[in-house]
Amino acid sequence: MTDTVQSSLAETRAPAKVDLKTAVAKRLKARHAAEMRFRAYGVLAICVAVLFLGILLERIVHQGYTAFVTHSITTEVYLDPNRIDPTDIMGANYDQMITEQVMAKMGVAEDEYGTTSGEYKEILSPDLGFKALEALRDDPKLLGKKISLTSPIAANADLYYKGEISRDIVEADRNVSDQQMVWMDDLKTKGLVKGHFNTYLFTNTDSTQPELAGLLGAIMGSAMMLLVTAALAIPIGVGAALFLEEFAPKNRWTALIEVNINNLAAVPSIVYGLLGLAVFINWLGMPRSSPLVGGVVLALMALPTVIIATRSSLRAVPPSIREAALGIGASKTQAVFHHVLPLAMPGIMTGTIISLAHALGETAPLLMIGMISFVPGLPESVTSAASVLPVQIFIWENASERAFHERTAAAIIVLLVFMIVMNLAAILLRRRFERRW
Amino acid sequence: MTGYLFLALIVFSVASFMFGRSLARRKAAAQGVRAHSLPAFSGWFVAIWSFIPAAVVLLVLVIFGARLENAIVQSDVPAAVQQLPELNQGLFFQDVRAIANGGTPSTTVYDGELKAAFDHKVAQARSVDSTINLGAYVLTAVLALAGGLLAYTRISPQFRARNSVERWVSVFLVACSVVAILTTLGIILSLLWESLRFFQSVSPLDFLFGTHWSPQIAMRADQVGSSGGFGAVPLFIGTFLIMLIAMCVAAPVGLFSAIYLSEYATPFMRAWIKPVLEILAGVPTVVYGFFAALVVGPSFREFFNWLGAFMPGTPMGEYLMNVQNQMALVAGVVMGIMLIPFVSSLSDDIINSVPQSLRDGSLAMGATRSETIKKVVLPAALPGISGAMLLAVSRAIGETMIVTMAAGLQAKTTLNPLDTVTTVTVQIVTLLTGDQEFDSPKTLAAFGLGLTLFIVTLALNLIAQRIVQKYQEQYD
Amino acid sequence: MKLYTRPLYAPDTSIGKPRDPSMTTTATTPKFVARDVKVHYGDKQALHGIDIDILDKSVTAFIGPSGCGKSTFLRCLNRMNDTIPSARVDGTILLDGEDLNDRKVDPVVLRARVGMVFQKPNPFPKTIYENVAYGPKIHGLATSKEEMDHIVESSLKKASLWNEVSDRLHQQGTGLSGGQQQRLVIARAIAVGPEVILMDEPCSALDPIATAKIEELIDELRQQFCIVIVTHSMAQAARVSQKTAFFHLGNLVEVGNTEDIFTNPKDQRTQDYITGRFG
Amino acid sequence: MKLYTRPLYAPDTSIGKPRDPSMTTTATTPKFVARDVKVHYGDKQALHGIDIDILDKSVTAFIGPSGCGKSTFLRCLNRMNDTIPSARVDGTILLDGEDLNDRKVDPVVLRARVGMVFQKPNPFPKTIYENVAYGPKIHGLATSKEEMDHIVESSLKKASLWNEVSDRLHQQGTGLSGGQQQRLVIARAIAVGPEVILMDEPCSALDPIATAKIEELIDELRQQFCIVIVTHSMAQAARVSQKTAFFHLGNLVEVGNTEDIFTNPKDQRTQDYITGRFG
Amino acid sequence: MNPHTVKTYGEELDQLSAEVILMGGLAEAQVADAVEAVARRDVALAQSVIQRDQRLDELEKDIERKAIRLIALRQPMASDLRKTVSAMKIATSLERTGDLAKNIAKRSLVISESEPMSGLTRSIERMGKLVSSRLRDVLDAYKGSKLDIAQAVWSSDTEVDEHYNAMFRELLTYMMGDPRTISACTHVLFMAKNLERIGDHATNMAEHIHYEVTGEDYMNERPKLTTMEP
Amino acid sequence: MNPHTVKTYGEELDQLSAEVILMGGLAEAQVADAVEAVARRDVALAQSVIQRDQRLDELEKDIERKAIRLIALRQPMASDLRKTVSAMKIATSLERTGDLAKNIAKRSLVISESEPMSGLTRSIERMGKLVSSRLRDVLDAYKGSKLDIAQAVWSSDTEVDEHYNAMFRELLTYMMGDPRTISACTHVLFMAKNLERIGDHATNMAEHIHYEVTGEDYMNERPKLTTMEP
Repeated sequence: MTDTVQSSLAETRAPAKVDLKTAVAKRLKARHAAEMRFRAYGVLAICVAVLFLGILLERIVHQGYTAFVTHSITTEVYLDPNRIDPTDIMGANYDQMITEQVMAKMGVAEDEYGTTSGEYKEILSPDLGFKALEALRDDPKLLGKKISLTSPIAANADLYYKGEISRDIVEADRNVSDQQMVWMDDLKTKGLVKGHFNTYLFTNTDSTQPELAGLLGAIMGSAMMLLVTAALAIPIGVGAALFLEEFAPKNRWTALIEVNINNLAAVPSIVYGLLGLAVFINWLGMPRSSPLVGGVVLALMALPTVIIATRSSLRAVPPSIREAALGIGASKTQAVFHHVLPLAMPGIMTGTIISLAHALGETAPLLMIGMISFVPGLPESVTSAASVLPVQIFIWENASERAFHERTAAAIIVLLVFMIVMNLAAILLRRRFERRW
Repeated sequence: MTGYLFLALIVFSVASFMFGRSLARRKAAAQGVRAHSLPAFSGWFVAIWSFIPAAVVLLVLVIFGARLENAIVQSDVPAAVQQLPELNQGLFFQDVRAIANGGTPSTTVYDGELKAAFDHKVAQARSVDSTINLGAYVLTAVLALAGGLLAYTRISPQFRARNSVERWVSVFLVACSVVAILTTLGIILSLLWESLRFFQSVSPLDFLFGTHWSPQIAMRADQVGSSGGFGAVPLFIGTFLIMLIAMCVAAPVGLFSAIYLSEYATPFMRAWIKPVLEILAGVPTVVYGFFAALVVGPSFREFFNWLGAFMPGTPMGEYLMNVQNQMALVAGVVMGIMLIPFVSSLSDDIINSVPQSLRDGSLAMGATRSETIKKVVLPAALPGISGAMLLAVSRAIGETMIVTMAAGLQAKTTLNPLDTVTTVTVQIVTLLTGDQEFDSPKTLAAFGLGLTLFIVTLALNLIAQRIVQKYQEQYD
Repeated sequence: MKLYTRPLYAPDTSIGKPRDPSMTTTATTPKFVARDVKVHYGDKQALHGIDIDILDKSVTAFIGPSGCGKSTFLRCLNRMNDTIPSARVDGTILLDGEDLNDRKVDPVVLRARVGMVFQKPNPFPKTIYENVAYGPKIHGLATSKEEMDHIVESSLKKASLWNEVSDRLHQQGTGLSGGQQQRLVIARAIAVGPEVILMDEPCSALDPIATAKIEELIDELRQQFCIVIVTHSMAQAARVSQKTAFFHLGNLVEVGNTEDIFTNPKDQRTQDYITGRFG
Repeated sequence: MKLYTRPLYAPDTSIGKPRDPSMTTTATTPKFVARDVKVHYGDKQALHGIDIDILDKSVTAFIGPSGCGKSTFLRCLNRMNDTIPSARVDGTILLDGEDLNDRKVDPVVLRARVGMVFQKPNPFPKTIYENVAYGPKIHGLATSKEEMDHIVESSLKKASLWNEVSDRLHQQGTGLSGGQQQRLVIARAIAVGPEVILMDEPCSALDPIATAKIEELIDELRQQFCIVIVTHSMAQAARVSQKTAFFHLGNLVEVGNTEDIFTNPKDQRTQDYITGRFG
Repeated sequence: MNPHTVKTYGEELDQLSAEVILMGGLAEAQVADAVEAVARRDVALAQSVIQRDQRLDELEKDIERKAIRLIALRQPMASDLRKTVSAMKIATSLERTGDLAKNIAKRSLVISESEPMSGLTRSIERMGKLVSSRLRDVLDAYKGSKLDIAQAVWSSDTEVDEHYNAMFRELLTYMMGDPRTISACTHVLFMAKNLERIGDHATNMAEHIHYEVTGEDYMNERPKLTTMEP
Repeated sequence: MNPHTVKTYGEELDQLSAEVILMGGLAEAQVADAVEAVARRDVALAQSVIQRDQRLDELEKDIERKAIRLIALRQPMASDLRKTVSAMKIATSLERTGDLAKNIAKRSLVISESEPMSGLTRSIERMGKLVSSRLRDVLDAYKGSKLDIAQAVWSSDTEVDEHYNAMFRELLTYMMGDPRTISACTHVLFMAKNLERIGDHATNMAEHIHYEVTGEDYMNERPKLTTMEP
């Protein structure tokens, strides 16, 4: 019976010659195996991506967290009238004076001043001298009095305290001599040197001295630049997107603008740097290294992204909303500004924040417009020279002092925190207002 | 001063708005009709006419005032100054501007005839400046008043204020989109202009097909064949090599994560992994550069050195023992990591735009998920994905910071990933961040490279966008 | 005596005012008179010369196979085709004797007089109140909160929605069911005080129950408005309309009393379509 | 003698083969027997215990207001609910006596036996030929090009599409008209040689003419397949089905001969729904 | 039963029923008046019955038109469809009833010219009353969808038949007794036949009502006297 | 006319018409056979006519059921709707025709027991032929949707009426002449009346055909002899 059924079934299928039973059975197993494999690739890819991020963050935190702790020295300084000429307070060698006083306090033999004070001075920071001078300049009456000064210790000393310079290394290979190590231990045990949170990193501007170098200038510069960028990119970008998406007739010109904008979005950022250099600095004569130029260049760079993000969120607003408004007699402009734009706003904000965050981290074009120079002070206005966070990172990364390396990583952490906060804001905004049509 | 004037203008415009609106209301009430436009539109109409013409004048003053002043001051150059070398003439006028406008002049000391000329010019500059400013201010005030008044008189219930205001809105929007065009024009013109100057000294053929790149040497005029140093082929090869390595990392990882996320992951997983990828995408390139230079570079070097130690004596072993931090592989891999979220989010979008109904259709026929993906979703998304890949390639080519920090400066014609190579973008950065004069072939070479870069990425983008657009039209 | 016809160009003194019933057109004067209306989309001709009179205070249904031009013609009646850049409209369409396509006519004013309801319910993602109040607001129909409240309430009542939403006027309009949304959209159109309501397949996204309610509403609104409805359901046209127009390939094949069209159409094409013999 | 019931778990030898008519179930043996089927989506219960027998070689229509659970139940019949993570199905559904939800049942094999057609035509963006050949290819039903050609041709013929597309088999399936696309999708489902075809509002995206053609096709396919169709058009259910099941609020209110349901329903709720008296 | 979601639809259906009821009332009156005209030899009444028949014809046409319109425009289903169809059928029956009444009236004109035949006319009157009451009953059943009344009417058709058969025999005797009355008697015979037909129509209507209410097919076999006396 | 897109629908409509035509053929045969039974005093034929009437009743019910089913399931429109409704109405007329034929057959059984009345039966035969041909014509008109034939049938109703009137007078004379024949004659009279009624039904059917084809309402006033001889 079974045989006849099988044969009759076989006959109904025109050219069937293979044994379908085994064919399907074989295939089914292989198909499920293929399914599992395919799935595994996906999991693997995700793991790789997450792993990379993990390593990246771990390495940076690992390198940078030490920079958030620093050591500073607090000492009484006698502003010795013998060594300071009241008529020329600038001319005195404060460093030498303070070093000698510290050495005296620590009981280093006086006869060694001449030979060892240079080495001892390397432990202390020149900041002590600056501070003494500053105090005297503010109040000349302090001359001959004792004042208490606190200042970060020299970078190498700091590294030593944090255990990053170990005694195991051959003396010649490290920046700290055995003698200095003894002194430093002494300073620490005497309580002159204390470890604490590195506020200098946030209150100081850039400096050639790693222990004095801070990010305040760069943060201010970045803030100013971002402000300029936002002020230009958002209105212009949203306006252009509105025009293209809502008002423009669909013709060759608007198609050209569209292609053009999509291209601009993918133009390498360094080309924007070249544009800024050639047009804003060389042709329009705007001030080099200024947040203004940087902001304008970044605004131009962010513009296409803002336009594209705006357009896509405008497009996500269903045409039925526009029709609805037009259908009850709203004008095109009213329909757009009363309904479409408000509905697209969360999307626009998300896109804008992300592109601003991107601009915040952008480095290459800023190098082109001369933002690589050393700027010790705070920028006074958008037209004065300034540094910005990413460039600061780049500069520090290139610096030779080892202490700058941890500060680079610390600066990166600061930058990343800003970026993550911005991105998170964007993500939250999207989650909060996400609307499915 | 300009700032205050601007502020005053804004206040005036706000007042105009109020006046216009109330007038429209009163007129409509008096005539007992409903006006064509809401009163607010009349207000806007008056405000716009008060503001825009005046603001345009102010803006022109801000941008071109200084140039105009210069042109006037420099239109007649005193005889004493004419005798100065050309460079010093420029400096002279720079100092005049600095003194007149309250800046820091150079340390040059002018005396005698020059001193007189200098003082004269300073005085002239000051008067020109104040004249221009005064003129502009007066013009601004007049325009604001006249515009506002004129608009004010036109208000009536019959007046189509809304249409008029809306026209202004469109003008503003058009202006915004013109900025995008101007940007492109600016890029093309500035790159072309400077490149042309570069190609006056270096032949384009030598630049494009020359295999020797050493712009530093070319700096010195006494070197033989200064143009021989500008052969960019090694840069192109280096760029290509790094791009290739980057894509080898980014394409599979990015694509498969996108597939997994959009097809397999539970909503919960998506909610966690997507932000992770977004963070990866948000990390600035300078951070990747740091990562490459300080983490990946050394560990790769150690790895290869360790590997080399297993085959002592062989040339291979020798080579591996001597591998340096800065190699193409490091820059490529890190760039690949950077591109993973880029590739994955683009692919994710594209895979998601394949309608669910296609998946349902395939699943309902008894296909497994992976069969559905491989045979229906991916083929449908293929054009879009290849477009995305091209965009990633373009981004890899244009990426600067990673390669600047991790690839090296040595222009080598090699495809060995363990070798150090340099790229177009690295060279642009190095050429332009020195303290060179702005007219040397060395700095201009950067623009030549920039132009090449621009053209290549432009071509890639155009193709990619074409593909993606075609693809998206399919499912609209 | 032409006070009841509101001018299509500014200034408009009567939008939103209930029309004086004694002055309205009689049911026999056509509200719309279309003559030789042709529409091109780019190179493609969508309508080949439509002549039709549409009566006030009645429901006129446009039926016909997909792509026959019925929606296109509907969109001519309030110039919604203006929003499609490639569209070109020729011929004359008179609304109460005035040519819609006259350059002096402001489409915004026109559309306040000729409201439109679309296929998919499209309430604004705002509250129910704001949805209905939007039209009166942009046209400046209410000078006080009380007036606006009144307009909103009466519009919702006319759209038979008041009882269902009066206790949640300040909830989102998009939270309503499909049928309620469509009635909200109708209320929104009514709030501007239109004379004509165009409906483009208003029930195609709704289930039979919601459809029945909308049909019931249409039947009630017919007392006050000129209603034109495009539908691809012949049964619906049969149920709600007094006049039916059959479009085919961009032509108006036949127009007549609905009863006649469905029991005894004159044109063979109509007959074939109605009895399901096409294609 | 139970040879005609194909095992639901692999290996399945008969997918794609036309069943020997002499061996098929008689019209009185139910193809599906569902007992106490409950479905939850998350916390929400969508079906409250459905009992129904579905006959082979006939068209069974599921009707009812939106959200009544008719589509949900349809998707239970080929376990498409598996693709929705939050869905939970309880109760038993027997297909030729075997429980669908048995863990041994491979949904891949099940879905090859129980084909499905969706609301919107969803041809793959491939050629017409590839669309139809897709199923046979993944299931390995053809060993040669000739065999595949044969399957494609006969499937297209069964779907009444062969005459319209035989000269353009290698053009994109997405280039066809809506109605043709839907028939292509049906051909694609047929190509795997299913026993059952589920249709989820297959005409709701189509115009009346295309709808009529699909209905005509359904009527023809009934000779060979067990067809279950969800529709929100009562008229359509009346036209195409032999059995009609009325769902309401997740319950199966009434099931019976279509003629009886539409001329003399037993349940008051059915009566109210059918005559348009709901809500 | 719920009201229809679409009010007009419900109204149209109700109107159809109302018109059938109106028509039924008219038909009933026609029958009663015709019989009375016979009994009272009232020419004027007979004339008015003849004239009024026009109205019934119009009503039937109207009901039919409306029913077809309803089917075409509303696609009635289930009970609504049955209501529509039975309205149409009942209207046809009523129109026939009216015709038969008119015929009686016409014949009353003829026999009013001949000798009065009080016995016969009394018989006609009695039969007329019976038929009228059956008509009234069936209309009541229609109005209130009362199945029991319809059932009663349907099963009591034999009564009328018996009456008719009795009259037939009576008439034969009469005619044979006095051949001069043959002409008049044939008219009376036809009158009786007509009344019998009206009774049949009442039974038919009862069947329609049964169908309308239950949806069940017509009841099996009508209880008809299977006499050779037709 | 195009075929229906949905084949089954078209088939169902065609089937409905076919059944009506079948029924028409049967009814026509019934009439012819009944008349022949009268003429030939053929008891067996009469019996068979009586028996076969059952079939017509069934067919009518079937057509009606099918028509209602069609309306419920297919929602016919325009010509299809008219076709459905007129099929239902024509079936009713045909069923009545069948009833009348049965009645003739029954009566033929009665008169076959009495003396043959060759003159009268010939008249009946002639009238029967006439009515049969009208019936045939109207069914031809239905089959081919031929308006002209329907029109012809409709306007020639007077002919049958004249025949009937003539027979009525003849019968009266006959009865008065020989009162013994009264019983038989009344039967013949009813036969003639029945044939006249069948003629009326043919006219009705012609009206239905006209409506089905043109969609126009029934023609104005039926050309009826307004004689007092009813």
